[in-house]
Amino acid sequence: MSTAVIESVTPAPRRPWRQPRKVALETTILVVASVVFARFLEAATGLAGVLGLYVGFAVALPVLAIVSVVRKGRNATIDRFATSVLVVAFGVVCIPWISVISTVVRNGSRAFYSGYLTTDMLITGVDDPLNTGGLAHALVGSVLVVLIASFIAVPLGIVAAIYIVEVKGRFAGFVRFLTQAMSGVPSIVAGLFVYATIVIFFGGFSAWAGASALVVLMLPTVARTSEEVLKLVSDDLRAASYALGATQARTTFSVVLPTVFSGLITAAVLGVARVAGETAPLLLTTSYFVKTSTNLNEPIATMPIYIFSSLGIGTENSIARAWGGSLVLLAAVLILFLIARIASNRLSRK
Amino acid sequence: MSTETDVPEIRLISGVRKRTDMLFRGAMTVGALASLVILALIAGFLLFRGFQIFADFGLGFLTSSTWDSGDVNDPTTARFGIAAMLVGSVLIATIAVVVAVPFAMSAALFIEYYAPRAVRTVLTSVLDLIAAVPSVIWGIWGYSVLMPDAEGWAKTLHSWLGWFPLFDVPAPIFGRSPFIAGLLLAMMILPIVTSVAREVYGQAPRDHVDAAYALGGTRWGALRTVVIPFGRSGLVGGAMLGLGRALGETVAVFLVLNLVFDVNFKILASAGGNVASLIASRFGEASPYELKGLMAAGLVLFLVTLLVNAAATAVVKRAKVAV
Amino acid sequence: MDQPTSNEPTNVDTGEVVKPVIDAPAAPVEDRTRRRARNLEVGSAKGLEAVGVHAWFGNHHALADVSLHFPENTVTGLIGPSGCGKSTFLRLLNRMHEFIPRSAMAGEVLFEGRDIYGPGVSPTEIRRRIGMVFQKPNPFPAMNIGENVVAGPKLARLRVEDRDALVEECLVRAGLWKEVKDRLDAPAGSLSGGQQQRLCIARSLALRPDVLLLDEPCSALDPGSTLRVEETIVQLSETMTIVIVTHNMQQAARVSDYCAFFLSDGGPGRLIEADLTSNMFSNPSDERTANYVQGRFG
Amino acid sequence: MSLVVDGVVARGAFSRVVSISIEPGRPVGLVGPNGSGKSTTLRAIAGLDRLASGTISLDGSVLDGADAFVPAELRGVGVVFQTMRLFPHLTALDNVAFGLRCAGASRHDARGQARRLLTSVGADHVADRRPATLSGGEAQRVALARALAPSPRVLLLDEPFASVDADSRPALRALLRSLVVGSGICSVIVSHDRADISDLTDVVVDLGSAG
Repeated sequence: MSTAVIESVTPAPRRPWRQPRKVALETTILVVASVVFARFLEAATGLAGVLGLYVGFAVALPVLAIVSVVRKGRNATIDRFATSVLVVAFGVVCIPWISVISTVVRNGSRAFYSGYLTTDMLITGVDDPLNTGGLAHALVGSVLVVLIASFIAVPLGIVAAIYIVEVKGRFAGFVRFLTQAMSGVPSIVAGLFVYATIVIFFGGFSAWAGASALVVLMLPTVARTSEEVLKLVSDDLRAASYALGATQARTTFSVVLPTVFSGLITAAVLGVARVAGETAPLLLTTSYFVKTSTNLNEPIATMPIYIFSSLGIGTENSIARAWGGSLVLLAAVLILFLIARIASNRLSRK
Repeated sequence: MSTETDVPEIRLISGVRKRTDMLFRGAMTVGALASLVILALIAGFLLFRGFQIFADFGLGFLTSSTWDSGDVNDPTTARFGIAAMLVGSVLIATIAVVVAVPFAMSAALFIEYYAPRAVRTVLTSVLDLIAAVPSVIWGIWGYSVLMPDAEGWAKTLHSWLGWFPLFDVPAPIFGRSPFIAGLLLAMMILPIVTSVAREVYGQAPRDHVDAAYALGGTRWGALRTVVIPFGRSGLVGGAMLGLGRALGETVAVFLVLNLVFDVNFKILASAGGNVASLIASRFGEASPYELKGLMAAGLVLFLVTLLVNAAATAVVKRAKVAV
Repeated sequence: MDQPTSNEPTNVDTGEVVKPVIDAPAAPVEDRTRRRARNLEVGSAKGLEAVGVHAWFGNHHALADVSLHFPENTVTGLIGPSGCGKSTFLRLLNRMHEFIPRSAMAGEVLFEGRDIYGPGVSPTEIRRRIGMVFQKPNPFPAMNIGENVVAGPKLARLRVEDRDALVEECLVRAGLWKEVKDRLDAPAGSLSGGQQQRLCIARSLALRPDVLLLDEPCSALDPGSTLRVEETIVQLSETMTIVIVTHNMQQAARVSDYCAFFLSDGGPGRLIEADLTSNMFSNPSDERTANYVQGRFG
Repeated sequence: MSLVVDGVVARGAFSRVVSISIEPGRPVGLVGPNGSGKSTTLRAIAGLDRLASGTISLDGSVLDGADAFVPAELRGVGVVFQTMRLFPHLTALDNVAFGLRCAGASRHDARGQARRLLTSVGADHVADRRPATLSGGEAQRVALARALAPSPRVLLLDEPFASVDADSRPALRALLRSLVVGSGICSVIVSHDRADISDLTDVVVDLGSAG
């Protein structure tokens, strides 16, 4: 029974449980058949357009999936059916955002021309041809308002995180609950609050009012992300710093914060991305102004309001301008998001 | 040899601190409590300004749905009630959650257990990205792309389910209805609910999934018996986070919904509203007294959203802990 | 694909009928050694055999050229130092190896004469016929004791004629019935480690497997529970082929009829020697087995 | 100027009576199986943990007692622990200068003194490199220099040469001996490497056997 060990040549490793070619063939047949069936279903029921086709596909795929395995037994059938339902459902989840991004790019690019980012709407009527005017005023306004908000919200957010993770003060749990509650404040309520206080008190819309409304929305995101990042620093690093005679303040500012600096950038950028697109609070605080201005005590144009008001006017050219604004804003948010993702990868790699 | 000494009271790492540290700890405490000050100010100020409304209308403010600023120079003729708007907010947010949760659950299961490993990381970051798309962009897309199509769906839905009161329609106009606003909100909260669900499903204990496979269970069998029960409360938490976000949404709803001041449960009818778009549309030419009404409405929305979010985070936290 | 046999739970696809067998005539208690001899001559096509089996994780060659026959209704112990590939080999026998990302294999595993990695073989069917119990007891937390036992047939969507009878039969065979018979709806989590492991065994039994694989079932259990589980294994081997991976020499001696010694000399794990347990422990033919069995290393 | 530890160290359910007295210039070796309280004792001396009961006193003044506690940053105890790596965002030179900056030295003086210290431990060639790029031996030399920079009265070493390859250990041992044996510093060394204990210490306390 004992088998002497003979040095046989090692056979090639294989994965019999995966038949890529067979599975690929089966799925293509299934998908093609479902599309044909869907086309047929669309004609029969009168569901129009791309949606009608997708509804047909969503019905056809599971049905055909069952047919293809029924002879293999009930269990395999239900498994195949469940898989196809999940695939269809995942498709339904993807359709909206694919459509949003493709529509914004398609319609937005129509409003673009050489001067689009550099001229404002001072001398251009909303209805004038699309190769005049632009959104420079909104771009400058948004950058200013968001920058002011960041100068207030980012330090406050990081301080809250330091209080929770480093100082571990008596109110740490309470502060964490507060930032959690603040993340739930509806943006319109933040706008209303600033309107009722700063705008009315100082007698008018201003960039300052807009910035303070955004602080309320930005602070929780920065605080929560910073807290997660500070927790990444191991206690041994802090112990080493104390042993060298460093006070808690020096340990925090010259050891802990620098070690996770790129993580704090992520927190700040995520906070900016969160508020860059907020419309409701700005509606009540910065109002709108057609000229590029850097006067912080006067109403100022911002990207979301530019889009919202251009859309509100409703003429063909103004709606095209609204799409143009959406494209710029979406691009800005995507870029901010990529910066945050790159910064956090660099942190985890250190 | 360790003698049974009576345990002295536990010694903590405290002791006298250098002056700089006392300053440091004090500063950090003040900074951290700033968020408390802001939150208290918001709630306090809305209450302070809106208090007179509660005094004048009492519970009527929540039950009546007429919003009439009355004669401009005679504020006593004004009647304010947000019943219609409150019902509208909750109705639209509920439609959004009811539509979003099943799809979010399926997408989360697909990403976590069916999508190939490399694709999974891409899909996760795309989800986080989509959650950051500003609501005004969802609004403009909803207004120009979704609304025309959704009107068609509402018609077909009405033709099939018209007999059911919820889908009945007083007049054959299907545009700008709570149904359409609810659908748009569903698409907006899908990323948030899906990523919460995906995270909780990802933590299903590996050895229980293996046990299900070892019993001859198919992949769906394993999901049904192990993963879905494990992720149930996490999904509830994610849905409530989505509900909180949908309750507070302003611009997207403002663009696709007809503001009508009476309670309407017929979701396909072109009449509805929510507290947020009430504030956005009226604040411009509101008289000081009406402004107080808007404050009171803002406070009610703030408290409702606060409650929903607090409950949601508690549920999600417990879900992650339960093995 | 399967010829109907008497005591299979109803499989809707293949039409067998579930008939819980409680009043089966207790097999005359044969002296275990005489039963071993009977098996050797019979040598039926039934039972399990690995032929030239290899395993890889990505490009790491974990197991090389293992051929081993598991005679029917016997207990085979797989022993060897940790990292010698014995658990990997076990997971190949019921196609659980493929769930590990980037895993690969070679060779054949014959079950009732057919290669389970061959085309047209349903892996779920194989895993129903070859049950497995894991190192850490893993009853389903969301289910009570009764539900855990019938989880297998429920997963495989088999119609169970008399649920309570099946639950009782499996718990009796797993040696847990007396301890839990009046709290079947208690959550599985309320049981002790040893009880949970026997519940997992009962759960596998509900599918009437022909083979039961156990991956170091007692390494997380206290000595008392370990003995109870070992008794259960020996009783089960009356009607089932059992393969058990174990670190513990005494357990291998107490429980197994055959033993297979695996060793990895830095490279992939290999089968050094396989024989009757009595021979392996008294006069192993390979010097490395002697070292291991006498506990000089590993 | 002697360091006396007389009390009970505890971590969770585990507790152990420890009584050691360390004279300057005569390093004490602390040995015993894992979990016998060696690291807990070192952390208590450094002020990172507290004794469950009893006192730690240096030259008569109580560092950790029933009603007195001097926090780590005021204790002036140098530590070279295996888990306490160098600050990843600072160069080797700035790591060493850190302690001096904490003691109030100006940037310029601190960096000058740090460079001299790095030379004395034979690591000045890595002064401007980040810790991630250093070998085990180099990192250990910099850690030693960093701990000695604020001229501590006590130096604690927990498995100092664990991450150093065998053939460069004798050189590091000689360096350490020159710094602690016969110097004014009280030092405690914990190591599983018999050679460290026999070569550097003449008093050995075995926590394994006692209790």
